[in-house]
Amino acid sequence: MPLSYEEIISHESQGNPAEGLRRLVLRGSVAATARPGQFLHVRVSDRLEPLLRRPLSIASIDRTRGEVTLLYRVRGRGTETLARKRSGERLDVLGPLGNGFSIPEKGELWLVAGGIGIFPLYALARAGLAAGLKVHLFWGGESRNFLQSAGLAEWQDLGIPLHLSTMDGSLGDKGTVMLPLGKAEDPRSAANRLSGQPLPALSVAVCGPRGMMQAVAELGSARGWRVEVSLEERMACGVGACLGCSVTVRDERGRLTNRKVCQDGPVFPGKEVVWNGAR
Amino acid sequence: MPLSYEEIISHESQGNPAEGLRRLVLRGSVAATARPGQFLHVRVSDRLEPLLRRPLSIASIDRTRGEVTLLYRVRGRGTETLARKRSGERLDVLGPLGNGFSIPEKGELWLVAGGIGIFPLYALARAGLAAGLKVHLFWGGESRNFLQSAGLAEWQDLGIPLHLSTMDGSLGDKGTVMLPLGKAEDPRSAANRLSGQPLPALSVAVCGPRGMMQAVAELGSARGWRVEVSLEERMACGVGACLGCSVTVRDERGRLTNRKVCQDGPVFPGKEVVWNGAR
Amino acid sequence: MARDKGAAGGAEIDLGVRLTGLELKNPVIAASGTYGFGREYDLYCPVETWGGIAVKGITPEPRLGNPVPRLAETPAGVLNAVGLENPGLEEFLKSYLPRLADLPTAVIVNISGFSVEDYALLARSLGREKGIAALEVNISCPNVRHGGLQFGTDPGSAEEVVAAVRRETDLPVIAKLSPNVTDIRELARAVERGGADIISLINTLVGMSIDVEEKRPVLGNVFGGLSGPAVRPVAVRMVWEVYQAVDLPIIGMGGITCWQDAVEFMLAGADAVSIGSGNFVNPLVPSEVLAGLESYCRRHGFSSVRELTGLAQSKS
Amino acid sequence: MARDKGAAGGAEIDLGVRLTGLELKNPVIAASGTYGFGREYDLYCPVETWGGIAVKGITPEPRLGNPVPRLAETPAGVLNAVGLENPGLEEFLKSYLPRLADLPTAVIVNISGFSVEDYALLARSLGREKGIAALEVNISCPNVRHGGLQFGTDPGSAEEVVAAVRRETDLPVIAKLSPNVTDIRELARAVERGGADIISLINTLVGMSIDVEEKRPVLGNVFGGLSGPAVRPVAVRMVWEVYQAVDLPIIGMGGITCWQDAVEFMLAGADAVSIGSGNFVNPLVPSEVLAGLESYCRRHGFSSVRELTGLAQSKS
Ligand SMILES: Cc1cc2nc3c(=O)[nH]c(=O)nc-3n(C[C@H](O)[C@H](O)[C@H](O)COP(=O)(O)OP(=O)(O)OC[C@H]3O[C@@H](n4cnc5c(N)ncnc54)[C@H](O)[C@@H]3O)c2cc1C
Ligand SMILES: Cc1cc2nc3c(=O)[nH]c(=O)nc-3n(C[C@H](O)[C@H](O)[C@H](O)COP(=O)(O)OP(=O)(O)OC[C@H]3O[C@@H](n4cnc5c(N)ncnc54)[C@H](O)[C@@H]3O)c2cc1C
Ligand SMILES: Cc1cc2nc3c(=O)[nH]c(=O)nc-3n(C[C@H](O)[C@H](O)[C@H](O)COP(=O)(O)O)c2cc1C
Ligand SMILES: Cc1cc2nc3c(=O)[nH]c(=O)nc-3n(C[C@H](O)[C@H](O)[C@H](O)COP(=O)(O)O)c2cc1C
Ligand code: FES
Ligand code: FES
Repeated sequence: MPLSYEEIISHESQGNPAEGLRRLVLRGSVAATARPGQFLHVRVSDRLEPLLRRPLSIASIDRTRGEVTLLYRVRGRGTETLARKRSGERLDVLGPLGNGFSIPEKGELWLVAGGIGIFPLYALARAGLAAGLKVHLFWGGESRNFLQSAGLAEWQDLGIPLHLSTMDGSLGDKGTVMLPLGKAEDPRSAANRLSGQPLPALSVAVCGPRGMMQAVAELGSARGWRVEVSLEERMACGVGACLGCSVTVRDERGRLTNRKVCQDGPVFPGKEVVWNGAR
Repeated sequence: MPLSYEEIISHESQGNPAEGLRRLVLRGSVAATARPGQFLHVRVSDRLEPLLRRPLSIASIDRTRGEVTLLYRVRGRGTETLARKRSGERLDVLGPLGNGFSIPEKGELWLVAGGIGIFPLYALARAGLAAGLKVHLFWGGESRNFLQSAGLAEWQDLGIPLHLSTMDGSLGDKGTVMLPLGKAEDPRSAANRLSGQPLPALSVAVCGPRGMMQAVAELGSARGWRVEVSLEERMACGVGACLGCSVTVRDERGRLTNRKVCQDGPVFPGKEVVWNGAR
Repeated sequence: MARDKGAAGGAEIDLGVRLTGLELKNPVIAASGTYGFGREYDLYCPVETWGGIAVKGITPEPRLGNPVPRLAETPAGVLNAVGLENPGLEEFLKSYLPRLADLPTAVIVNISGFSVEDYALLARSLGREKGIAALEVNISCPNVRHGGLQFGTDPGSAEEVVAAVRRETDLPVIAKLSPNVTDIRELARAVERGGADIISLINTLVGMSIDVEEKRPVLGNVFGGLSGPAVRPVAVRMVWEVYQAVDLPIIGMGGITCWQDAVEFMLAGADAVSIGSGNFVNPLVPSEVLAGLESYCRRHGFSSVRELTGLAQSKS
Repeated sequence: MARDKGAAGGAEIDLGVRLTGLELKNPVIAASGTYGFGREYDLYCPVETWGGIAVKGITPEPRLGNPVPRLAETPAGVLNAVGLENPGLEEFLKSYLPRLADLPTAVIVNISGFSVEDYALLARSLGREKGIAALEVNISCPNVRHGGLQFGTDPGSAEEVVAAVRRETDLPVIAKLSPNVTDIRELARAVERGGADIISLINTLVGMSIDVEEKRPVLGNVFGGLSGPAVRPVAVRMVWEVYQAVDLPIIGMGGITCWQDAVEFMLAGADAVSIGSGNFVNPLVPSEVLAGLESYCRRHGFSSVRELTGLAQSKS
């Protein structure tokens, strides 16, 4: 998609202000072609500092209104500067960029999120539901407060099974998302062991901290799930031209080779990623 | 005066938008001590580009409301960035800085302005009138349109004699401000030659392009006027610490020495300035 | 100046430039390593916009490059430590060059090596191919034979490398200088002696940044190359110095993000300019620069961009 | 790291630093040439905030400096060509030093010359005075005897100048390095041989900028020195390299505008830091940096800022 100057429809802090989360709704040409898991490369300022664009996932897509929503956490100078943009202003974005998640033809779609890794999964949940899939969400965060700030209510509105965990135990299991995930897959595998019947195909989409994505990918490959992970890497160009966002993968023939997170990703089959490739 | 975060009371384009002139009204601690001819060193952004503060003269001072007005022309990245600030925001300023114009005890006060050199003279006109002086304005600009954009109506409201010129002849004399100035000083000098009587002391405050200030200073020294000129130089610190804004002057003993526009100026006695010192 | 009076009026501005053996329809070139293999930005900027494109540096063998993070943003700048990731000569010839050769712009192949023989090999092999407009010799790589010091920081090695390339090809040879030197003029004279046709500069300044919360360097490689607007004053100064030191045409780069920056390099002495990091910020920058160059020429009464080269030198 | 667990709790953080012979109550120093003679910023920042201040470079004779414009802004940077305007040694001793000696902070006198004898003369004369905490030898001036090349770019000259100063004074000698060199480690080793007690770096990078409408250099002097955030990645890299090359304490500078920047320099290897251009932007920067340093130490469990020095080196 060509460069687009999207109109900012709304731009607000979301949830507890201490979490620093913002919701940005854009109207323009992006919505027409955006797919879940793709991202926009956003120019946060027309001054020269901060200089580079910042990649932000497309959190939800409303084709009828021509709108996409981005959800982000204010971290450093880039997102701080972006946070000052007001509705009515235009935002210079490249995108939609990247490949996005695949939406399976049938079977179950499990979404596994750590922290703000939840953001790109919402659009996928809706697409999955629209495709008639059975969708589950597994989501771990710091606290109830965080989950609520990061959009729990909207997930509840989807009416899908939510399997939650928090580090402080204030909601769901106490610990990482691997706990509820384990609980759900255990009976499933057990049933499978008992019956010997092949289970309905399970597709798992993961977004969160690297270690957590690795754990899910490894579990998934043991269980024969079709796992896709959404990787993050620092980006300059966003279109495959600078080789700044390389990730090492094992290709079909088992050889190590490089892919670009921006162009070949950000979504990769979990089994391809060489997890110790990065520090 | 310590660093101050002045509140932006209003910030608007003034006159014909094509002239790129802006009026910025600030409320805070500056007004209490500001004098005509002083300036503020304004941080236009808290990002690192543009980096340096920009010096802007105090155009008018309202002590009762605690407000000062700055008038400026959008030229480059600094003023462009400043122009985006909106009322209600705070502006980080150093100042009031510099020495300001002197206000004579008695006699006449002639103000001579070229282009946007008019801006610092308005506060001086008001101070002169308040001190009971007879004030004249000589002002040259591109065109009627420019003079009107740059605040002619407010000057007319002061009720003082205005001697105008424009390069395109659309208002006043056609040419530079030296024309109306010559016309006014001619009969004065002639009367003096005839009567042999000393004329009432004449103080002249000048602000505008360098060549024009030099011409007025040279005319003034021939005529025995007390001329003060307001110099401009690129500034970094604004407080005398970096030696970036040096101007060469001839001291009392006729020796060449350096002064700092920010700290020792921006107002200097016309006769001290070494006009060919800068390129 | 009479020129300023607008002699060229509304006439067409001649944007073409001729650098010894390298003719470009306009003086704006995509900088090596920032524009992939020419097609990545297709959706944003038609490749024919460019006077030329310099492709990512090629080495004899394929390279996976450095560990991530490979990028860090600094004030008005970018640090990169890609580490010359590239498909290697063989794969380049097989899978990349055929598509490049068809591009409607001049294709410059940037070559890198860790020994003089590496460069010679690349030149020998690429020098025979169709569809290459020039070779750009990146001498900012560590010289493994000489304790890792860059070829590009030692005049003797720089000359040797350029001479080795020169011997192997009839293509125009562009020597790309590293700014990490005490005296850039010395290096410029060295590559002139080595037989370079054209000089391009600057490559990146060596820099680093540290993640204070993690207490370790941000880049996987510790050091990286600084580019972007931050380095422009250094780059313009070096173009100015090289213009005075040698008679070769110059491709100037370092921090160009708008037409004013491009004009600045040309007035300092550049015959053409390259844009690298600026593409990351705004992929429309080449067309904006070209439009700006044209109207600048018109406004100042130049009928050809070639008139700009070195013009500020006479006014200092 | 166990340290990270917050061992120091809410305890006082020791901000004091000891650089061979130079004890500072805190590691934050005003950089020479950006802080006049110490009092200009009084209204904004009490001078006792600083661990030390380095005054404007002094030469034997008074100098009027370069023609204006002396300043140009560049992206996240400043170019200056003040040209060492200063009152000269005699006037400095008579009118400036007495007031400086009373300041409630360590006063470092920065000295500059155009020959080895200039430096020796300055050291001899200043070395006898009370109220000076250290001499900082600015070797970034052109060496008039050697065709204008900077003392600071040639290891031999750098060593000679520092040795000459060393012979004339018992004050701690700080050698201030120029970044305009191929290998900063060589220069660091040279001034160590010359007898420097402390190394400070970086001075400014040589740069220039051109006014495209006027078609001439912006600065009256054509070239200027680049400072400010733009140069920080280069400065941090050089501190890192010098830390590995020599055993002397380091004062790091170049583009510091906030506490994170100061921590970055210390983690790279600096024992103290200087702030120059940052003062122009925000005169409160020294107190903000100190407050940030303290809370950083507290958060990461350091009880003294001295623990930060070079810490990132072990993690790369
Ligand atoms: C494909 C993709 C999609 C993303 N989607 C979202 C999203 O929907 N919502 C959201 O809040 N964040 C998202 N991120 C992360 C987001 O891009 C970074 O948080 C942002 O760029 C930080 O910029 P900054 O200037 O605020 O912080 P900086 O000051 O630049 O950096 C702060 C810290 O953020 C990390 N960081 C910086 N740049 C990146 C980067 N490009 N990718 C990952 N981490 C980075 C680094 O650890 C750094 O120390 C996404 C990243 C990628 C690559
Ligand atoms: C004491 C003083 C008082 C001033 N008062 C006013 C005022 O009341 N209203 C107003 O419109 N302008 C005033 N100026 C000029 C104003 O500071 C500059 O126009 C402004 O700094 C330009 O910044 P910029 O980033 O927009 O332009 P830049 O892109 O920085 O420069 C554009 C051009 O402006 C000129 N310029 C840049 N900086 C300065 C500077 N510090 N002084 C003079 N010229 C400069 C240069 O010729 C440059 O080419 C004053 C300057 C001084 C020194
Ligand atoms: C990500 C990246 C990769 C680069 N790779 C190369 C390269 O392979 N060969 C080369 O000669 N220069 C390379 N460069 C340097 C650029 O071609 C250019 O010289 C430098 O970035 C300065 O220009 P800029 O400021 O416009 O980016 C690279 C620069 C960047 C930012
Ligand atoms: C206006 C100005 C004047 C300077 N004068 C001197 C000087 O006289 N002697 C010196 O050693 N360094 C001088 N410097 C260099 C600074 O001390 C410092 O090394 C450099 O600016 C980098 O630090 P910064 O980025 O924090 O400014 C000067 C710098 C500036 C900006
Ligand atoms: S960000 Fe440039 S290749 Fe991915
Ligand atoms: S601007 Fe620094 S001394 Fe005047």
